[in-house]
Amino acid sequence: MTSLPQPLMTHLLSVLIFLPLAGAFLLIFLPKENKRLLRNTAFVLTLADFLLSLPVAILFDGSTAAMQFVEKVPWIPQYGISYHVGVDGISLWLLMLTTFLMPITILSTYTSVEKHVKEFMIFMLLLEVGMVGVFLAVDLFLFYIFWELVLIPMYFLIGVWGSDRRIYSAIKFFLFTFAGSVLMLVAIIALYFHHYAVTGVYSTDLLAMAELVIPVKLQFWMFAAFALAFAFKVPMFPFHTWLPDAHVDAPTAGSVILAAVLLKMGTYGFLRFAIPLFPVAAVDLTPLLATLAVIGILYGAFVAMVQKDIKKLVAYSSVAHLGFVMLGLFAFNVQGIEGGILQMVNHGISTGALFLLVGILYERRHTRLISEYGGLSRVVPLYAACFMVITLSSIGLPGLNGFVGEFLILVGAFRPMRALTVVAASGVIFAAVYLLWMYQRVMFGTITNEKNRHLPDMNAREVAYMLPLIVFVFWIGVYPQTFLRKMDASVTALVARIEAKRQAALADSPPGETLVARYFDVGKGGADGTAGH
Amino acid sequence: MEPILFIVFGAIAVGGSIMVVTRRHPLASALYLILTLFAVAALFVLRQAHFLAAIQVIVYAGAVVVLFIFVIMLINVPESRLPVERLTGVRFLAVIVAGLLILEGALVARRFGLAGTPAADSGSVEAVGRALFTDYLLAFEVTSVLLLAAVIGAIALAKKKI
Amino acid sequence: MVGGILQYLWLVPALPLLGVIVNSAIALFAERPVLLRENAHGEGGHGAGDAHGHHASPPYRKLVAFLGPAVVGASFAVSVLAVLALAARPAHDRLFVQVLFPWVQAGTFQAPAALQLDPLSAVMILVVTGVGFLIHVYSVGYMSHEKAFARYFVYLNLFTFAMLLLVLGSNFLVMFVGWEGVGLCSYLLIGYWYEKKSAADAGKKAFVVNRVGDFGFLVAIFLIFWTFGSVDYTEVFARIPVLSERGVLTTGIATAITLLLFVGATGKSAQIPLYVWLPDAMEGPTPVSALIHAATMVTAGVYMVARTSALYLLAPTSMAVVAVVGAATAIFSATIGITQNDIKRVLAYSTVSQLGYMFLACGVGAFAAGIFHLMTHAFFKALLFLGSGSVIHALSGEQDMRKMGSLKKRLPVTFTTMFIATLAISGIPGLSGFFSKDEILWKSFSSGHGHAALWAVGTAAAGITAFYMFRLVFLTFFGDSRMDPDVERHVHESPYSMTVPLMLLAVLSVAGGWIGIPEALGGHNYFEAWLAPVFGHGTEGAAHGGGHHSLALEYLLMAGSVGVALCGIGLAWYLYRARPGVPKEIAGRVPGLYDVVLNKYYVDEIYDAAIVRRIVNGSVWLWEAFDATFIDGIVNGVGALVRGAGERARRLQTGVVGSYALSLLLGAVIVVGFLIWP
Amino acid sequence: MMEPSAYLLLSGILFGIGVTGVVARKNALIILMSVEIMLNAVNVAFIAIGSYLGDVTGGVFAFMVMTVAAAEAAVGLAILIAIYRLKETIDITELSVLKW
Repeated sequence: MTSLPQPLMTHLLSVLIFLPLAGAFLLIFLPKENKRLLRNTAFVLTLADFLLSLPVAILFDGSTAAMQFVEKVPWIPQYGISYHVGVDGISLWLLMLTTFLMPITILSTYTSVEKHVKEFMIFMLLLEVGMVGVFLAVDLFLFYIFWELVLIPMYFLIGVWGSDRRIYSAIKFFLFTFAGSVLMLVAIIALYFHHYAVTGVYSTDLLAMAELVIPVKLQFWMFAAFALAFAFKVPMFPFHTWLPDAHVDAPTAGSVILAAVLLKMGTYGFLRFAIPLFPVAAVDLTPLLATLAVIGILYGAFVAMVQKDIKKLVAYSSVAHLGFVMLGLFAFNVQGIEGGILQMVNHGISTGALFLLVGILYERRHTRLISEYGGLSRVVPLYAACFMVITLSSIGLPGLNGFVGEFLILVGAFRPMRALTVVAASGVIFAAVYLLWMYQRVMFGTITNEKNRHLPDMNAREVAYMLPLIVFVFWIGVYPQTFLRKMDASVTALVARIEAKRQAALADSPPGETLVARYFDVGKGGADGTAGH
Repeated sequence: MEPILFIVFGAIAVGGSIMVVTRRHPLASALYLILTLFAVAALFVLRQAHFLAAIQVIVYAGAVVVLFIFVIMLINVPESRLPVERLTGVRFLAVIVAGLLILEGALVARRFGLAGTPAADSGSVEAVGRALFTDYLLAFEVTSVLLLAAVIGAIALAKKKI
Repeated sequence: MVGGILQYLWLVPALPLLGVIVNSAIALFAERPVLLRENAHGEGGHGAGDAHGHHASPPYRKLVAFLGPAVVGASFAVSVLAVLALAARPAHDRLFVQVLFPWVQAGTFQAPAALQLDPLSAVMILVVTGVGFLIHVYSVGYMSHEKAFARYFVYLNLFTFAMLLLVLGSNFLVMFVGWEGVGLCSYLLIGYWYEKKSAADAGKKAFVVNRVGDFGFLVAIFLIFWTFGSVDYTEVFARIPVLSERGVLTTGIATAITLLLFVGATGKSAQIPLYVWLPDAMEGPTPVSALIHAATMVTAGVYMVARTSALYLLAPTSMAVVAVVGAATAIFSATIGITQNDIKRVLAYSTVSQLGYMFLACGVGAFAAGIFHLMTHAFFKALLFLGSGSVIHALSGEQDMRKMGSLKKRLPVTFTTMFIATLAISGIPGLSGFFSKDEILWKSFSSGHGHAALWAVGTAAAGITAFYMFRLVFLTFFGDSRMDPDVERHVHESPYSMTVPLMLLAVLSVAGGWIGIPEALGGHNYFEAWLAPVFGHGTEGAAHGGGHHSLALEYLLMAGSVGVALCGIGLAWYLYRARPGVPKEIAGRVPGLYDVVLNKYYVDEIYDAAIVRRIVNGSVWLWEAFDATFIDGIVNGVGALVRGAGERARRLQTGVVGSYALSLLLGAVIVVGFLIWP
Repeated sequence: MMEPSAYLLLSGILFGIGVTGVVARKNALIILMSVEIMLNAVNVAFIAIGSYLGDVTGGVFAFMVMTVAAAEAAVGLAILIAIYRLKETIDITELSVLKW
């Protein structure tokens, strides 16, 4: 593997990001009518991107916490903005998840997307550029650009190829995420000027920011802005209503990518930017955010239980799963964070697979209502088996991938937040309830609806794109070492850095200082505004 | 001597302009406008701005008001179709506000008592000419361009069919 | 050579796994096309029950029929050799740990996939593989005309694999994997005939209630990890003395851990309050009930309590809780057993009651007695279930005892084997049931944690057990035939593949008890000695309890329990043999009580109303009221607000030129006013 | 000698009258004339201040104002003629196509 041609090796990450862009450009020139050619080209491109990302995973050195495959080129020097990309333990597996899922999703659209195939494929490729970029960007400015870039193709994917209320959902999706990210932009700019104020050098580079000492009061507001932006995206409890609408009205491929990767940008954002840059505020706000996460877990589970539409059910289950991930991240110990990262990948695989399966049903019966189905297990046994494996992985059955992630999160979160974790652990029960109840109403029982009697079972293509997912479900479940070992160094370094920076920042403030006093100058007489810098 | 002349011409100017504003027929207003302009020119003379007084009379009163009258004749709106103007609510409000503005003008005037010495030749031809062609040359040229634009604009607008 | 076999310990769980893989391959590639063809020409319509059409069994079924049981048999053989190898070692170092690969590792948390063989797990793997093998053989006959034959054996092998993982795991996490694995298999097997809505519901109910228990177990694992810093048994138990001195491990934490573990145990072993799923689990095929809901899975809870006996001994309160819950469940489910008419439901409640006994034993510190009863119970309860299976098989699906009778002559082998098992369960001296149950009753009286009341409840429950077991036998085998004519014509003794396991189990039910005859009756309790190293530490209260109680008292109590059993049998004989009319009379005289007991004290209905309905309605409210109206209301509200503001702002642009001039003027006046104001 | 503030007062009054004309009248012609009055008021102020400060810029500015006034009047009247030809009226209240 190391014998890759030298130029490719040094610019591997940039190739990963911009190959789909080149592909999209290439697609423009292909004839519109020849759908097969368009689909195959898109598939080949995304497959190539995946194959190119394999060396990144294989050659990734798990022992150091530093960024690897780094490329840093000054982009807008006068403002200190540089094109700085790199991958480390935290972003490695999310990158692999993205490149892994893209070919599968494209393969799943061979029969489901018939109109405007060219535009569809172009938007999918643009989506991949954005996603890969977000996970690899180390420069805040670059990160923000990719963060916003992802919105546009997704908006069109939902808006054009969606079903019934697609315009409303597309706009709602766009506005929700955009509103959050605008706040984040303000925080980035504030950070940018604060960096200048402290070091006299303009820079938006994350590594430079990491060493920055930010006064506690300022940290609070910046963290709040970042957290809000990512909370919209995760989505955390109060800001989640866009997710079910977006999922229900998105085409299968769209909702697979939306669930599997786009949601992880939120949690990844927390882990990469919000927590390391503002550790004091992050730790102080943990009770609030952890409670919201746990509410999200239970709320997602309860509401999923009463859904009539499978996709909405899976959407609410994503809210629950990501509630777990957030809980893991805010445990601030190695188990919790590694569990969180692993759960991000697991959720990507199991929920992505769930949506693909629902897509298969939708292609055959053009309805997502549970009441329309029943007794499918007899008609489509192979499909039922796949559905069972994925449902169990989503429930978190030990031996499959969901369990490892969830267990590590709960173990990690147990020490700092004992009561919250117990409540979160009860979410495990409800996960089983709503998923099995749905599985039973769809698969078991006798065939009530005549249209279900002669549904064709999964064809070769469908098996082709479901199999890799099932292989990973078992691989992560039985031998998660391959994944956990690559994260160790980065996560331990992150935890240590958070603790160190937090101690340093709190060195001056009197012990036992209440949060309010620390952040809102209550009783300190200090007249300066909280956001003054 | 000067205060008396100032009051006389001031009164003429104010009276003239009130008449301009209140007359129903535009031609009457135009004539009163000429009267006001002459009064103002007199005031200029009082302040030794002879060049400007001359310009006022020739350009302003001579050309602009004549243009007005010319247009009034052109449009020749018959007596009956002149808009009937009654002092409705909005207009009354407008007059009040204008009065308020006058009051403010007075306040400003009273407050900024300038103690400057009256220099004799500030408005003479020679002084204005020198200033115009040295410090304000650019402004002078720009106004010429402005006038050119105005000419073209007026022709383009008023022409029947191009 | 004998010692070397231990290295192949991993074969014990691996063999069933191999079976799962091969059988599922067969199921997917051989059985699916057959099923699909049948669906295609609509032949698949008839019920999935014990359809009688004997298809010409295609070749793949013979392979599966051989492979399924063979794999478990081989695993049994390896287990026997491994146990012998273990026995060859001196008593104190009978512990063999085999680490396979590092499974979950994050920071300080280490949980390798590792197996551990010690006397306790030795007993368990022998029971699981032994009884499991017999039930696999039995299933070949019982399920012969089922269409989804391969799928059944995939699940059964998967269950055996998960159960072996549970008992062989060397840390709590591997045990948890097995724990949930068996939960999954019971869900799959109960819902095997998924076309029956009741079966699918029962499966789901079983999985969810188990999951509630697993929640408790999970939290216990967290607590264990953060107190002991590891989840490995040996490490955890080794650190108990050190940590308790340093005050890290207070009785409070020990109680919390043990109670949470017990929550897990009640979920899995169907104790109050989480027993509701077991009676419904009878929807599954009978061999499944025998294997899972009698012999192996339900005993996982007892095994777990026994495994963590060291922790329980630190927390007397939780020991008391275990004992009380055990006794209460024993008596409570025994009373329900009296009125049930479905043969399998009676056995289900009997299982719940017997499990109550095992927990009673553990609760009073007699862990060895508990495991002993677990073993003997596995034998005779599996036999009872398989016997009832062959009865149902003979009556082509009829399960209601009121439509049976006079089967003594027609099903001789089934009758004799079931009769032996009934004698054993009723605690008739000489048979295995007597020794194990009596040991428990004695220890519940004499041991340090024991109490006379517990003994009394236990003995009463024993009496009731004897009563309903003999009621079952009399109703099924004796008296005149109450069968429907066409069913009666088909009654036939089950094929050898079913009766041979019955006979073997009968032998085990009788002989099983002989290895644990207490000193009081002149025997040497090999079983207790075998388990001593595992429970060696501090079972001062239970092991040699007889010391400060006179031998005479032990005989007295023994006589008492046998007497009570005989009364039960006599009462059953009187009511159901001598005067069959009397039971209806009694039921008639006290209808209220009868109905309540018949309907299982309406526990299911109460759970449903109190918990399930409330959660569902709450979630509907959460979704419609909160999500759709509240949050979306805000979101759409913001949109509406912006549009409204735009609407009003539009009016400012009046279009009348005059108003523009006026607003201009107003602006000027305000600005000038502002300037001259200060 | 007259106080400059007197001139400023006069200028203010003239300006006020001009504004009233613009705002209160419906006849477009009268409005244009009122605008002229306002411009004259400004000129008075310029000249007065200019002469008192002995600064010729007052004069220059007045001169500029006049040219602008001339241009403005010309264009204004041209527009008025165009409107008149189109709408047969010079009453600004009827020129309200934009009215909502």
